[in-house]
Amino acid sequence: MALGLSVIFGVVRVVNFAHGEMMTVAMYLALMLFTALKLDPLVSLVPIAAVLFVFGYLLQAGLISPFINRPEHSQFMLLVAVALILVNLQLIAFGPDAKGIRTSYSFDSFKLGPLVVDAAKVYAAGAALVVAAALFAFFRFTLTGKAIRACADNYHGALVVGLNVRRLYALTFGLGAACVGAAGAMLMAVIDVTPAIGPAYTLLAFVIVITGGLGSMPGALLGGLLIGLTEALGGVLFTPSAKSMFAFALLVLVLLFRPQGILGRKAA
Amino acid sequence: MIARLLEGVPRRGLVLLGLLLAALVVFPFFASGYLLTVGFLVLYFAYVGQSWNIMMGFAGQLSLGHSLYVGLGAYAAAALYVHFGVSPWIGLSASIAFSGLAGAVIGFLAFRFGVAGVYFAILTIAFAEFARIGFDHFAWVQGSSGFFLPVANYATNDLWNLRGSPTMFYYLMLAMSAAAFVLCHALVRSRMGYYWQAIRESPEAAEALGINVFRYKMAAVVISAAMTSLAGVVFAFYYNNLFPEQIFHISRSIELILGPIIGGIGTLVGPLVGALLLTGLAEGMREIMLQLKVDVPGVKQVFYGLCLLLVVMFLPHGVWPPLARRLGLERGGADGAARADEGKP
Amino acid sequence: MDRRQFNKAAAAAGLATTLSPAIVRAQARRLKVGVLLPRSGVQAGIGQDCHRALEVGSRILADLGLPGLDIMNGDTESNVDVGRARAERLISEGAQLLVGAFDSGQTTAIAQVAEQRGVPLVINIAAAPPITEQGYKFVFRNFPTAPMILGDAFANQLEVFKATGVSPKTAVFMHVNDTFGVAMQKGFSGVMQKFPAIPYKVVDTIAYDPAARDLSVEVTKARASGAEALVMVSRLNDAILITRELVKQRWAPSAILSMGPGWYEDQYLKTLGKLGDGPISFVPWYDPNKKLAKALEAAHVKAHPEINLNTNHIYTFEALLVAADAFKRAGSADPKALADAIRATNITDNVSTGPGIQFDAKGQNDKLRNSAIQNRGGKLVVVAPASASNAKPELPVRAYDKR
Amino acid sequence: MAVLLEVRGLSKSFRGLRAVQQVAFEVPEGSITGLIGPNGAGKTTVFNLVAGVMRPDAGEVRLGGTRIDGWRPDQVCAAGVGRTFQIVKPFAGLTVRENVTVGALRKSNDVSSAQRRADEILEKLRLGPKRGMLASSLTLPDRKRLEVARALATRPRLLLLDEVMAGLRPTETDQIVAFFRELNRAEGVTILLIEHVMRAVMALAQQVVVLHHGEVIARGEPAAVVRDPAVLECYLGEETEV
Repeated sequence: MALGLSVIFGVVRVVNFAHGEMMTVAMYLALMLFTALKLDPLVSLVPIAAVLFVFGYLLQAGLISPFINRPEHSQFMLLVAVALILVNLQLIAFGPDAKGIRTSYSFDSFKLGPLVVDAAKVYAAGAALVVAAALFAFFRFTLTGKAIRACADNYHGALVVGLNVRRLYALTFGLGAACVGAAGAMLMAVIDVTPAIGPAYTLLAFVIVITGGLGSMPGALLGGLLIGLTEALGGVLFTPSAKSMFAFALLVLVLLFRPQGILGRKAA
Repeated sequence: MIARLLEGVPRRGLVLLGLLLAALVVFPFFASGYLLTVGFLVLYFAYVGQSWNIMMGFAGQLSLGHSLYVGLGAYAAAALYVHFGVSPWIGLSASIAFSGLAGAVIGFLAFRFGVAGVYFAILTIAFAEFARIGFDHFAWVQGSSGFFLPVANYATNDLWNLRGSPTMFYYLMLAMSAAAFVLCHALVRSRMGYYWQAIRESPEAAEALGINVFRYKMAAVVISAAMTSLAGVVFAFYYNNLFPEQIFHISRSIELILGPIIGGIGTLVGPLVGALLLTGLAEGMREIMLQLKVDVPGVKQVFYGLCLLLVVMFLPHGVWPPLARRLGLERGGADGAARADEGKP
Repeated sequence: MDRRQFNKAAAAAGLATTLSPAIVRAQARRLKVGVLLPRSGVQAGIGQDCHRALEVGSRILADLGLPGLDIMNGDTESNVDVGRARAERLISEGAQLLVGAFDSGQTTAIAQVAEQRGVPLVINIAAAPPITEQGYKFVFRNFPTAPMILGDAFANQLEVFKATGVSPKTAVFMHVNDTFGVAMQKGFSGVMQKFPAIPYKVVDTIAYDPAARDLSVEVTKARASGAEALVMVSRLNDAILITRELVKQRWAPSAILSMGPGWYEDQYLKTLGKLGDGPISFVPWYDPNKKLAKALEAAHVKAHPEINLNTNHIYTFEALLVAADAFKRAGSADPKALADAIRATNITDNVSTGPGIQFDAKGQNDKLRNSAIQNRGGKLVVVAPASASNAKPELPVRAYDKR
Repeated sequence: MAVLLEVRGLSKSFRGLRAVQQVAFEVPEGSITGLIGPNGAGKTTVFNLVAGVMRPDAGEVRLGGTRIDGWRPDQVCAAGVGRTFQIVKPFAGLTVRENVTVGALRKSNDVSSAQRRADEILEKLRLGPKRGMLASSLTLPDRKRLEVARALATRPRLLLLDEVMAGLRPTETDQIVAFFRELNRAEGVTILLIEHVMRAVMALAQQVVVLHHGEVIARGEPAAVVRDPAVLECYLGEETEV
């Protein structure tokens, strides 16, 4: 999830405020595939990622691309509008009630000494690692991946050497959306979905990505881990309801002392 | 003083402004309670939009956490009133102090450590969220169970304690919006206003011209925060209940900046136009849905979202600049985006 | 005296005292009721659930021979500003009475409009005590406040412990940190002192974020306290999350006692299946033995076979019942007369648990009782108070891996 | 002649790359001094060090005897240093007049007198007719002139000009050279300019400092410096505009 945001921001430099909403779309897709075809969310994440890829590609190519060179607040507005539309379309289509699915391993857990580890989460984490690895390989080893990284480094330079930046951006946004799609599907194995949960996840993804370093993929993973740990520790040591405060505190600290994130590269 | 304020404002603009003000003043005499409520909302959003605009429109600092200042202002005045019976007019100094201080802290941290652009925006969100969760655990103001102000009768308008009818609140908000408008007008044409705009356009060049960028950015944040907190005071005494979940929520921050963005960032009239359009649009949508007998929750918001989308796509500078051009008001002062290409060779 | 007789008597009384010819005309008219519910936004789920009661309810009111209600819908979008504007709009469109609005914040905003415009507001659901402490004259609440819910919860717990012979010595109290959760938490220890017979001691109190996505830490902490029983104040999503954690962490407390929503809701039962059995909820509920309750349940099941009749439906329906009954007695839609009639309400043949609907001077129905309901086999049974129950409680909760 | 700007032992590295090393030179009060050198020689870095945009790793900068190294840019400006940017940075959303007014406010009591001052300067730089235009709609030569006007509006004692003549047509160059000469003569403004257009440097500067690889390789009168073998060598293969 955070990975998707990282990819999108790192390259396209558009802050995707509709991120959480896109994720709920993916969650509903997973739900539909599960109820209709009994497809396990960890399996359905492949087609869902593909669908979200197309969605993201079209969103970027059709809507966002004229905004690339506009100021941030303009992009922000656009995505807020997109988010509003998505949430309420979901409300109309699926109703407001929380919907969940039960897989065979929903209630499994592994015992590791004193620790009880949630099976669904382990599988989801595994899937997340696979997705992350695939993404990493894509950016590192394929020609398109390299071209995208070139765009991220230098927009005008990329234009000059004749890269089709618009197409690459759309591709990137699609990829980011695909990550979100995969994340949504995985999450479906762990929690229930309602149309209104999107914004909380957008915010969480922001916190994670910025902590780890915008545009850095290992950073997104590290950020996720760190935020998870901070929240858990904050919850154990103080009152659990205030645990997100610790996540925000961490974010503030990171922003102040290392604005580019823990693993982010220094902005030129 | 007045003459200087009016200087350079085109006649037509003045006439139109006068008409608008007159219309707003007589509005309650013709409006039903419903329209009055809507009118109050318009003015409320125009006011907070104007306040936010100082930071974003003039000084170019994107804040996505302005609900922080609304909330702090609301809680400070309300708590003083409930716990000590302090009149909101005195309490608002505490509101201004707290919000200004919060703004100063955020500004200081951000500008000292060079947090800018998107990062700054996210920092402001982080602080607002921080406050939301913090206030959820702040027992003196009842935490998340909500802070209720005693509701007195509505027969008398007690301006001193801000207890009274919606009409009173409407005029209060009108006065505040008008004051904010005049203040912003004066600010933008002052030395500070020029400096802010210079910083917005290019901080490096501004520095090279001897502008202490840090100090002026701080001023923008503090002034904006303090002004916003006043809206919080009114909010508290108008609704008489405060919930951290609502008042500090990021959706409220977004709500309050939609107006100026739609209306036209960096313009004086933009926040008002934006608030008018958005509130009108929202209410109009409901009306249309009602007429069409569509009772599906969510449809209205979808259309609302679509309208927003169209505006940002086709009017990148907001509604006001092209509208001003149409009305022949381009040179409306030093404010911003719409400027005629007069004197072109 | 049954409902019909009662109403006749009431109408006759009204006629006798006022002797106004307008009444006859008024009887033929219908009352315009503006219903404000959060049907979109974050509370959309509950708002729409309440909404279900409107259609079913109207038919039952007609069967009771009460005057018809023209329902005007207003969506508060889970937002105070919108709630207030909608209330004003409904009134300007001619709403003669308001019903709403589930959320305490929105309800407070609407209550002010109602009070100021002199239009009665019958609150369906909202538990924050201050709402009826403001000296309002047009605001009525047929829903228990947080302290009332607590008091009954302890009383019913005693009944349950006695009936089952299970009496846990320790408990951990987990609550959601939102308006309702905190109100309950604050009242908890104070009210508990009034019930010295409660066998358990609270060994730890854990508050958690309403928007929490993961409650494993909280449940781990609760489990580590070593308590026998789990006392909960939660919402739906977190109730599901916590149950899942209980299963995963293989911890079955001897009793799961919930003093709020979540644990009995359809989604909970549907999502968790047999794992959802066992918890007892202490909530405003209905008396399954009452005649009107049976009628409402039957009508509801017919209209929404997949959804259990619940608090949302019952109290939204009762708000309509109060409105129609008062309208009939007042004989006119004059707001003052309506408000007076509501204040004089005395409906004994109702749905909710307790002696019936009456309002005190503050506009609060202080006679309401709560029930204890238990999840059994995917269904809900009422286990306490004994006078309004249809089953015996069963404790301890069965271990999750033995189901 | 008194020394207005004195640079001594100035050094600055970027991630190990030594951009400026032990640079020393003096700019006499009332003079016009040229700072030349091939691309990447460190000229703009020297400017940024003087103007306070960057903090030197070592060395000192004195203005009229006062150390100003390490000061913030706005403080340096307040001390009397005006500068232009090689890559122009106009306030794009403001009009030409407002751009200059921002600078003029530095030494004006109120906005209207600043505006009057701005108008005067714009007239001199032949931007008067364009003062109502948005800075973003100006052509590049006009933007360069706007940079100069803005810097001048702060009433500097020392004006740092960073390639303001690049891209100008020869007639335009002559005009602006005349303008600077007049400015220097009539108002006594000291000028330090970075310039590639050698014709302008030869015409304007009384002394020239040549930088190469971050080091000063020659100093002196323009005519002498261009004959210096070291200078000729470093310019070999470079695009010279002599």
